[in-house]
Order: sequence, then C-alpha cells, then structure tokens
Amino acid sequence: MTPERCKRVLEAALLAAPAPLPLASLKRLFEHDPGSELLRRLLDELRTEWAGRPAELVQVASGWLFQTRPEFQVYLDRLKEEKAPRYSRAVLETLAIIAYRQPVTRGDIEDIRGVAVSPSVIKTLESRGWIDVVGHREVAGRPALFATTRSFLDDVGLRSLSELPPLTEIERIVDLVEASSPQPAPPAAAPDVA
Amino acid sequence: MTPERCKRVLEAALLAAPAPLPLASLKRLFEHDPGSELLRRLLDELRTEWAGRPAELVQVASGWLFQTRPEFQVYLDRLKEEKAPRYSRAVLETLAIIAYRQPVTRGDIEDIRGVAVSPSVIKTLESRGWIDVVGHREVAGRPALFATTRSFLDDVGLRSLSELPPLTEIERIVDLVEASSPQPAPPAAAPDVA
Amino acid sequence: MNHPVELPAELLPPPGEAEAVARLYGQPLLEFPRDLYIPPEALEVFLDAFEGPLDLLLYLIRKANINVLDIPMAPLTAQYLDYVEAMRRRNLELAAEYLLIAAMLLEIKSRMLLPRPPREGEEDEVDPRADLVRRLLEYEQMKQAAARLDALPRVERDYEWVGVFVAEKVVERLPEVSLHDLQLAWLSVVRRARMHEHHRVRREELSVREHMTAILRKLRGGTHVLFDALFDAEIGVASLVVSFLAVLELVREKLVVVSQNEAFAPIYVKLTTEPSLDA
Repeated sequence: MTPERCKRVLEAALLAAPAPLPLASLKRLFEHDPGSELLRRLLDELRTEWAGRPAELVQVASGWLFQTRPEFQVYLDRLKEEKAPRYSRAVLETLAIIAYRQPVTRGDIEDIRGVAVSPSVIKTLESRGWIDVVGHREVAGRPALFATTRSFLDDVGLRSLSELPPLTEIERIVDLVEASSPQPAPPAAAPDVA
Repeated sequence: MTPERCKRVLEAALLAAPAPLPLASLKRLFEHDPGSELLRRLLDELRTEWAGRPAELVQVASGWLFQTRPEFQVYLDRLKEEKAPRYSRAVLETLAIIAYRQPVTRGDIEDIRGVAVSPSVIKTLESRGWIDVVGHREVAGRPALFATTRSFLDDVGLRSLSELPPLTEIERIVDLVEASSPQPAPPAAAPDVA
Repeated sequence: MNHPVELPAELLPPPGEAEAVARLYGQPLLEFPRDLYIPPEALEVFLDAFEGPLDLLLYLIRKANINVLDIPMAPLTAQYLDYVEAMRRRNLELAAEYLLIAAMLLEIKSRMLLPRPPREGEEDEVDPRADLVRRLLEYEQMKQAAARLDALPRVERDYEWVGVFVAEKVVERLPEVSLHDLQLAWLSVVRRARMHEHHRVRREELSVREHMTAILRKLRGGTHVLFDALFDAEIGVASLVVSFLAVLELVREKLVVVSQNEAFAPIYVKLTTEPSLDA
C-alpha cells in the first residue's frame, strides 16, 4: 500500500470514528503494521492538509480525532433543540431601569417597579458582568448605586447608552395606547412604532 | 456572509452531524436564511469538492450527510468489536415484502412466503428501526400494519421508496398467465407467451 | 422449453449455498440429488436450506427447468411428495405448511385429470394451476427483491456515517437580551408606574445619566478630582454641556460634593462618601 493510500485510510477511519483513535488502533487498520514513525508522519501531513478547512485533526490524551474548529460552534449551536434560556421579567425590568435611570439604588428600582427586588435578581445581573456598583448614596444605610457596564453595551451591540431606544418614544407609545384603549395593549405593539 | 464562508459552515455541520441533516436544519445554521437555491448550489459544490476524497456527500431520505466510501470498509471493519449483522433469508424476505407491499399485516407476509413469520423476525426488523406499525387493518383481530421507516431508507442510502431496486417483471407474466389460463394448454407444450 | 423468467444468479440455489448445498462427511454436496435419494444426514440440512414449501417447489421447478407457466403437475407432485415423505419418515419436525402445499398439489393434479367440459369459448374455465403459479411467481419476485435489498450498500456493513467531534467550550448558555427586550421591559415598567401614579418617571436625556455613571466611576477611588479633569475638551461642546449637567445632577442628588476654597481656586469634586467608609 502506498503511503498516500495509507493516509486516505487513516482519514476515513478518523472521520468515522465515534471516539478518539489511539495510535495502536490506527495500526490495526492495516494488515501489515506500517510502523509508528510512518503513521505519525502521515497524521502530520493530514493535519496540514486540513489547515483552513472547517475541521481539524487534533491529538488528545486518548488519541487522534477530527473536530470542528471552535469558530463554527456558534453555528452548530443553532442546530441544538434546546430552547434559548430567557431572563425572568423581574431581571429584564431591573436591567431596563438600571440602563435608563442609572445610577440607581435598589430602593429606586423598587419604587419604579412597585415591588421588592430580590437580591438574586441583582446577583444575576452582576455575575453576568452587566451591572456594577459605581458608588453609594449618602443616605441612611448608604445603598449601593448601580450602573450598567461597558460589557453590557458590548453584549447588546451598542456603542453608548445614548443609542438605547429613546424613552420618549416608548412613553409616547404608552400614551397612545392608554389614550386609545383603557385596557393594556399587548407589548408586541411597541416595536412596530419604535 | 460570503457564499464561501456559508459553504464552510455547511461542511462543518455535515461533518459533525450524527444523522442526516434536512435542508430545513441546514437553514437554521444561519442567522439569515440563505435560501434553498443557494444551499442546494453550495451542497452540490461541496459534493464536487469531496470527489476523490475518502468520504462523500450524499442525500438520503432524511437529508444530507457525509459517509465514508465503501472501498475503505475493509479497513474500518478491523477496528470494530463486532461485525455488522448479516440477516437471514427469513428476515430479508420479510423486509422485502414490507418494503414493496407496504402497508402489510403479518398475515399478508405469511401468504406470500407460504410459511409462518416468527415474532423474532419482526422484532429484528423493528429493533433495527427499519419497520414500524403504521396502523391496524379493520378486520377481526385488528392485525398491525407494518411499513418501512425513513431510517431504513437512510441506512441503505435511498431518498425515497421509489428508488428501491425495481421488481422483476413477474407481474406482467402473472397477467399473461391469467389472461391465457382460460385456454387449456397441453401439458407438454409451453404456451407461446415468452 | 424456453424459460420465460430471467433468473438472476442469486436465485438458484439458495444464497449461501451456491457452492455446496450441504456438507456430508466433510465433503461438499454440490447439488441436490436428482434421483430423490437423500442421505439421511443431509435431510435436516436440506430442510433448513429452504424457506418453506414454496421455496422448495420453486427449487424443484427451476432445477428441472420446467416452465413455471406450464407446470406438469403429476411429476412435480410426485417429486414433492417424495421429499415430504422422506422428511416425515425421518421424523423431522415438518412445518404444517409443507403438508398444506402437498394437499394443494394433489387437488390441482386431480382437477386436471377430470374430463374438461366441452369448450364453448367461454372464459369461465380457469386453469387449476393459476393460483399456484401466481403464488410461486409472487414469492419468487419477493425472494429476488430480498436479495437485491441485501445487495444495496448499507451503513455499517459497507460504509460508515461520518461524525466528527464538535469543538465546544463547555460554557453555560446565558440568556441573550436584545434592545427589543429592554424596550418591552421598560414599557411594562412605565405602564405599571402610570397605573399606580405615585411615581412619575421623568423624561430625561439619557446621555446625562450615562455621564453621571462615568463621573462616579472616575471618583470611585474616593480622592478629590479636579473639576476640569472630569471634562474632556475633545468630546465636543454638546458632550461638555451634558457632562456639566451630569455633575449638576450628581450634586442635586447629593452623590458628589463640589468644593472650592476661595474664588478662582481650583474646584474639586469628590464622592459624598468618606473614603474610609467606602471600604
């Protein structure tokens, strides 16, 4: 068998393998052991051949395997059935208030939302790196002042807070909605106007 | 995204998929649907790119997938703990009757084969995922109606039942037999139908 | 006698038996004996080689090169019964189906021996063999189809599906929030606030609040910062005004203290907090 043919056999085996293949398994592909040295050389050549392709030949503890390049994960993830996780309404509203009214204390948020803000909501946003404490208000208890971070802007794709959808527009929608009907309109009405 | 990049994403997904990917899934890879026409063109290009390589891009009933070329199986078999099952004639004939005459009951199969169909034959085909019960015939005992599955087509590399190997033209001959049977044929001479 | 049906090679003899129908004393038995003599040891193998009485009948017909459309019933029935009788004598467990077909053959044979009614050119008369022929042909067709299905390249036997690994950073998948989500969230906050009416959400330039946050970040160390240092002249007049408004708002909200020791002396800004308390 020519080394070229040998390489193609290795390639076929590695493409189809359900688990990483150690060198010992790769040897078993052939009737006559081609020797570790040749195998290693051919694997190296294969790796080079696959440079620039969407998968790469890598060696891990348990052997050799083909794997897709990390840059493709974002696409492949879309094939997964699992539904994208969502933040609760409490988290989203708290985030919106901090984004639009920063710097604010937890008390401010509670005033606006009309309900208590649980510590877990703040913790969720802090551990995501989207809000942090930028100071303390000098009143009894010195409550922390929260603001949104650079990382938040990056993650929602904004260069600056002033690019957030303007409040006036949103509030005008509320005005319109409230003027036209006494019942609260479905929130889906908002993006059409904005 | 350029068509070239799009093609590489398709390639990554198809290389990594554990099962055939339908066009609908391939579309989900992208944030913006590239359209069926472009996808088909890129898949065609990919197929051409892989010509001469140890795997090939094929389309089966459930969608698109890469599979190793049969010429490499002799090598890949050496890595297997157990060989792919070989099926008995009873299993294969039962499968053929279900494939070509579906939906059929066990009684229909027994009529054609002239022998009882053992439950283990049906079980073998069911556990391989090649046949399943698609309904019941509304007669005494409500016997189960069997049909082949999409997985059967996938496993033998077919896109649809219409790609099954054509039956030999015995039906035509049977018609001739029935048409000619009223005339008594002298036992010694063959009717001139062939 | 011409054979009307084109026979693929795999049909005769049964698959897997192409070379030898059986092994007898270690010697391959190359074909079933024509003279009906079956060595006792071969009988079981013989029975196993067939999938049933139709398979056996087909074999006998093909072996004798008989036209299936014109089966000579007497010799075929005799031959078939001889096999069945031989099997019965050996006390082999004979499936009932073999006897059923035997009865059918005998019935057909006897019907063919009956004097035919005078021919009136009517098609009432049906060849008694028609049903048998139909069954034989249908079975043969499926037997052939089975061989062809088995010959189709099949995954795991003839090739493998490719499945490479996916390089995955094992990261917890975090929810994504879009501007739209934020807008909706704010909308519901505002609507609720309106309903309660005890909190008026002020309308305000958002950039003022952004600058308030930026200034607070700058002062976070707790030190006095020169008023001028809070402004970057390069950001433009509009932004300077907004920054200034932000400082005023911070003062109004008592978040910062602005101090100046005397007229025209440098103006300092610091957090209201004492640094020691901030820790």
